[in-house]
Amino acid sequence: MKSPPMLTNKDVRHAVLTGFWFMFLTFPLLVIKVNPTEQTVTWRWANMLWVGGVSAVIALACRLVATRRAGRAELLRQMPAQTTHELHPFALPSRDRLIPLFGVIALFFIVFPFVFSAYQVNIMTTALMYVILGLGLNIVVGFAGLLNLGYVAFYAVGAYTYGLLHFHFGLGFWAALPIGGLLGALFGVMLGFPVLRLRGDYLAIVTLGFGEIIRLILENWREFSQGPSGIANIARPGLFGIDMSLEHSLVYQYYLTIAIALLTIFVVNRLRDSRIGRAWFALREDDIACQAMGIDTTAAKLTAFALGAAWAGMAGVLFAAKTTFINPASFTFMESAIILCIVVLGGMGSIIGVVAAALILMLLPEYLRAVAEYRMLAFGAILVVMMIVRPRGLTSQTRRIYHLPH
Amino acid sequence: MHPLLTVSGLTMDFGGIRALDQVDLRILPEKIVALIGPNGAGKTTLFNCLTGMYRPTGGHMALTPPGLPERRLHGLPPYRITAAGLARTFQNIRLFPNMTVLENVMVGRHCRTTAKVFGAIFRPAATVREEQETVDRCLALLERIGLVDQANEYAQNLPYGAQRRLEIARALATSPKLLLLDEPAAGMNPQETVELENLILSIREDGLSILLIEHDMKLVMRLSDHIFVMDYGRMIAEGTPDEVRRHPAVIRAYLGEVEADA
Amino acid sequence: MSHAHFFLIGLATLILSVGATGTAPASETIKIGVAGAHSGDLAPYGLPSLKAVQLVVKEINDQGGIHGLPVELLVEDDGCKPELATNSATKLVSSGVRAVIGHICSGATKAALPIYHAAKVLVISPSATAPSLNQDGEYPFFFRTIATDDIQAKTQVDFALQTLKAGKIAVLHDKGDYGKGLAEHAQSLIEQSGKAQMVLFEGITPGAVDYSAVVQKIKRSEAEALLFGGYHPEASKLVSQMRQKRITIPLVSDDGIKNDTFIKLAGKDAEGVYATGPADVASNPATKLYREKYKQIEGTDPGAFFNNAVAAALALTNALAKAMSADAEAVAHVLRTEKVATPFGPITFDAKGDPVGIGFSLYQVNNGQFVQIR
Amino acid sequence: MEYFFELLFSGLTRGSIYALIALGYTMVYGIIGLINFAHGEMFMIGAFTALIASSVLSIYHLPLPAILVLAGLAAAVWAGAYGFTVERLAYRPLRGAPRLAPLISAIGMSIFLQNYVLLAQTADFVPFPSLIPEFAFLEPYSAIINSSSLTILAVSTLVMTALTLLILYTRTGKAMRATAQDQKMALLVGINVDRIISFTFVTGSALAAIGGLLIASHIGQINFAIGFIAGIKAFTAAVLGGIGSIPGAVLGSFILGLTEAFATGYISSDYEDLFAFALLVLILIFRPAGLLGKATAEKV
Repeated sequence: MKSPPMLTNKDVRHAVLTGFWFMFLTFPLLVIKVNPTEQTVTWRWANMLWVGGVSAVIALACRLVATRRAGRAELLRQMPAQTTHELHPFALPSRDRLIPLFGVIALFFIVFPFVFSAYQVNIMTTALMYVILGLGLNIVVGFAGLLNLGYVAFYAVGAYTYGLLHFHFGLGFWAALPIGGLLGALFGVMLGFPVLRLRGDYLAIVTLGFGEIIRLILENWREFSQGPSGIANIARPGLFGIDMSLEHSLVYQYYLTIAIALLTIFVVNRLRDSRIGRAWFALREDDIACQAMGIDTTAAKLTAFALGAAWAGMAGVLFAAKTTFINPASFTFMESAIILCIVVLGGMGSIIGVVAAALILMLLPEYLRAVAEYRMLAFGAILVVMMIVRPRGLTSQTRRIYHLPH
Repeated sequence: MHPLLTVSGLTMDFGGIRALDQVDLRILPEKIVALIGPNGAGKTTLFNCLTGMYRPTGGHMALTPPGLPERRLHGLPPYRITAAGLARTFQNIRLFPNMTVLENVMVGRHCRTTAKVFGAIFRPAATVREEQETVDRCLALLERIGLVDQANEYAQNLPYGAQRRLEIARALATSPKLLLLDEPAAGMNPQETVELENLILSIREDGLSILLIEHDMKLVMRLSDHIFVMDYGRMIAEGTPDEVRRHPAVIRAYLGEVEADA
Repeated sequence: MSHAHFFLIGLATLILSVGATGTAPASETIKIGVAGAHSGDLAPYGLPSLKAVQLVVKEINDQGGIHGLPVELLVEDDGCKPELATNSATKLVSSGVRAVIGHICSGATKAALPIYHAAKVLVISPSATAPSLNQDGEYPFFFRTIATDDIQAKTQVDFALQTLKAGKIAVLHDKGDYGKGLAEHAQSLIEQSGKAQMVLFEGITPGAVDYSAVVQKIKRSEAEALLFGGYHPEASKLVSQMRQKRITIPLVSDDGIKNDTFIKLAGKDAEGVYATGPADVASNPATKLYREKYKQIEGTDPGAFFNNAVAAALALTNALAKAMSADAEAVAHVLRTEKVATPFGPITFDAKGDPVGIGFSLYQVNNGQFVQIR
Repeated sequence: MEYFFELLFSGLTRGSIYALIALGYTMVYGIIGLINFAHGEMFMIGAFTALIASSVLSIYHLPLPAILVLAGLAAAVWAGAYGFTVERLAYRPLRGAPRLAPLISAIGMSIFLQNYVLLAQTADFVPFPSLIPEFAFLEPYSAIINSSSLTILAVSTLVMTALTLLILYTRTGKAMRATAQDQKMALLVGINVDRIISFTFVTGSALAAIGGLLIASHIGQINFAIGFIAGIKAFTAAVLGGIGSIPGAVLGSFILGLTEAFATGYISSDYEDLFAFALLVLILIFRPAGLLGKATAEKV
């Protein structure tokens, strides 16, 4: 065993330089504050010292971690090869070892509404809706490898389906849920057709454009969608016509969302391990080889778009029922970006990773309320750091293990 | 005997460059046929046309499996050509690196199975049976290429030679009538080459024809029933290994114009 | 124990600890929620309100609170998004607030109201102007310290027709909740009047880098006056580009631009611009007091809806004190029956919850200041 | 007819604004194939730096041209520094990572920088002084074009030409092209790839900052969110023209700007963005690699 790695003079010098660099970098924006009309300037030198100090310390800490890690890697190299497994700290263990843990988590989610306030339940319901959205987008991006930056469009389609059907025809939640899913799928195919030939980033920007187009239509076509003033008084989901207090209704919605999230997990899991799931993965991995293996890539892409969009449509119906009011402001590009972050952060194609990422990303801003005004700043920084630390996402993706006859 | 594959007048232009010029090709059932020629002769382009990756500028292609009617191939998309019975491997291995070895082969069964979204979600008895059959067949194929123990490994973690074999297994999973191999022995050591040779011979035993592009001349001469030679996008010679070896055009193409001028 | 267990347990801990942050210990304070956009691109309209409420509450607490109980503010950011607003509302309700000042946007307010209503929490919005919020009397505990769109639009249209005598009017809006609502009311009023022709009705895109195309369109429409529904950033860009193109027709806009930021942004182009706003408040002692305080702390003039939020905070705290109870019905009764001194002068509320005493007047920018002209 | 020309110039102004930002997008994409979502923030940071610099300088009563030049310099230097730092912190550690990881990192960076400026400066809109002097010779045409539009138009043309020349004829340009084609090969032939990528980020950010100064001066106000909105449009323009292509970015920007102007002028500004995105979708359907992008047949 070697002695623990020490910081050298060089590291310290590097840290000091980093500190100075950030002092320079943040000088105009953090130190000077001007009032252009009154021509006054405020100098906030204290900020500069803070920035310099903090960035130097962070730089030093990063160096320390790096040296440590280098040391550990060296140590591992000297050990027998089989321990390399340890290099993937989040690699999932086999299923039977996870069962007790899943039991604990299940219990947690079941008793949650009885332990925590209505607000906590509400937040958790929102987070679970993002689990559904994340898993839906995971079909498109994670499984089939089709980068979609306009996923929120299908979410909007679902929400407005319920909103409008309720408004005009008084249709209930349960009738709207499948219709929302179907319409979502239909729009998925509508988007899918023109973009079949596009690859990678071109696909990304066209889907982004599609998302914006849907939002703009909702915003401007007043006769159809009531424009920015939105649709109000949408009914919450019913339960055999029982009259519920708001509190009970929220709890009911919570369990309902859990049920739909579980259904989503079940379906997405089955899809992944099916003939179609394999075709999507093949498409993602290598579309040329995929074609050569006799897979109709057009059909595979359209199915992915349709199924992914169907979940978004259903999540949209849930959303409309939950907020009871919808307007186009809820369906901006940022929303698509957040859902995409969930998929990538979770590890493309990994179901458990996406579930975990959705919960973390949605609960994180709530958690960060302690630092109130800094929370979006922290959110951005955390996204960057997470990607640097785990560029492949929280979990390495897991493919189905088949039992071999031996 | 009616040929399995008939190609006539196949032409492929890229912009102003003619990569294939009136190529004719006939492959009989249960034969190993080699396609040789200097680099840039158009061999891989021909493969890409045959499998539908490129859309040929002109010409005809047809597949006639024994006892079945003729099937026109030109103008079909790649997946339909594969479904018709043509499977291929790639010169620069194109496996699905983040899928397991077994799944790679299972993808090959796609065009011979039918489960749809409904089947995937609800798993009716028919789908379960189909899946089981797929797994069994694919494991058998892996057994054959000696990779059954690595079935649950990720394809990207396999050594090079095993990746080449896996590509062949994946192509075989599509139940082809004709297998196209693009430089299957490239980068293999002598031991691996011998194994490959046995594999190819055993595939012919199963009643398939094989068309291979290969630069290892010894291997080609040993294996092939028939050889086609290409140069500058044209078919310059064909015949048995012996005939081709002595063909003046082949000698000229391989040794260059220098000797011809001298 | 494997790393995976660590990971999943860490996740569970995270969730649990999030749960824990919400349950604050009970203490002897009067809790009032403040909800609105405090981040994102609508923050400029939410933050001044928050500051206003904080100023008022600080003063009350300095004087010993309400009947000896200090007022505690619970601040919730809804980003003007309906879905976040419902979360904020549930959070405020479950932390036991007596009343809420907010939300800022009509859409967010609309989404949050059912939740407050179910919990019988009284709501006073300083800036939600959509008439539809309280039209059917569904929410007896909803109040606002701002006049509704229809009243404001009427003031604008009357002015354009009677004072400006415009025969052709162009109406623009910023496609937002507030601006478009206002513009639509103006549209129907112009059509009803039959005195003028509406030559243009369009939405401009907020944040766009250039408005010269729509400015050319205004010019071509030969409008004699332009009504704009929206906020100061778009209004200032619009008026600057109009003046650059030598279009001199009067611009009549709304409360969303009647603030100092508009004048700063538009500079000399702001001169002569009309805007509707609550009847003159500049001389009112309450206005002066709080604006001065704000300026001392922030160094700048307060932004949009500041006075409205001060009024909301004053009205609410006054009612809480006089009702001798935090019961929503008792507080609502006081709000409806007793006048309270605010930056707008003494106000009270009608049965629907709209303010009585906050009417709209017309202002014009004159030498870098909004001056009441009517 | 006059109306047509008015709209034409309006479209050209918008187009040249988009072009100044789109050039940076296309440069970065051309080199490392990354949609740099934080690029719009460089534009915003540049504008804020210019505002701060010009305000400080105007206290010392410097003449307007001197302020313009110095503020422009400060904006370019600091935005360049931000570009450099962002690449080092958020993108360089992710080279070789799965394709989407840098994209998420970029989105995170964009959120971070916006909120950083919001907290460090203000959430509200701030007036931006008109630093571009009024040209007397434009007075007769003031209904059609003004000096800031003309300046933006001229600068974007100039920058495009300079960049094209840089890439075609200089050593750095050659190294950039080599890096774009194949990073490993470029490294093998002795190109300092890290330095080339840093150079690209610094140049792109500095350009965006100059754009920020000019555009802010044109519209007269800024806040922390302007980069994001303009960035999305500029990115759309870059893709429209064929991302990675310098003339493509400019062409795409002008097409987008003109489409928006004419859609507003002849139809309705309600739908200007709708037309812009619909045009994008249409063009990409018929030319999947954009107008000037090379449709590379994938090698099998």
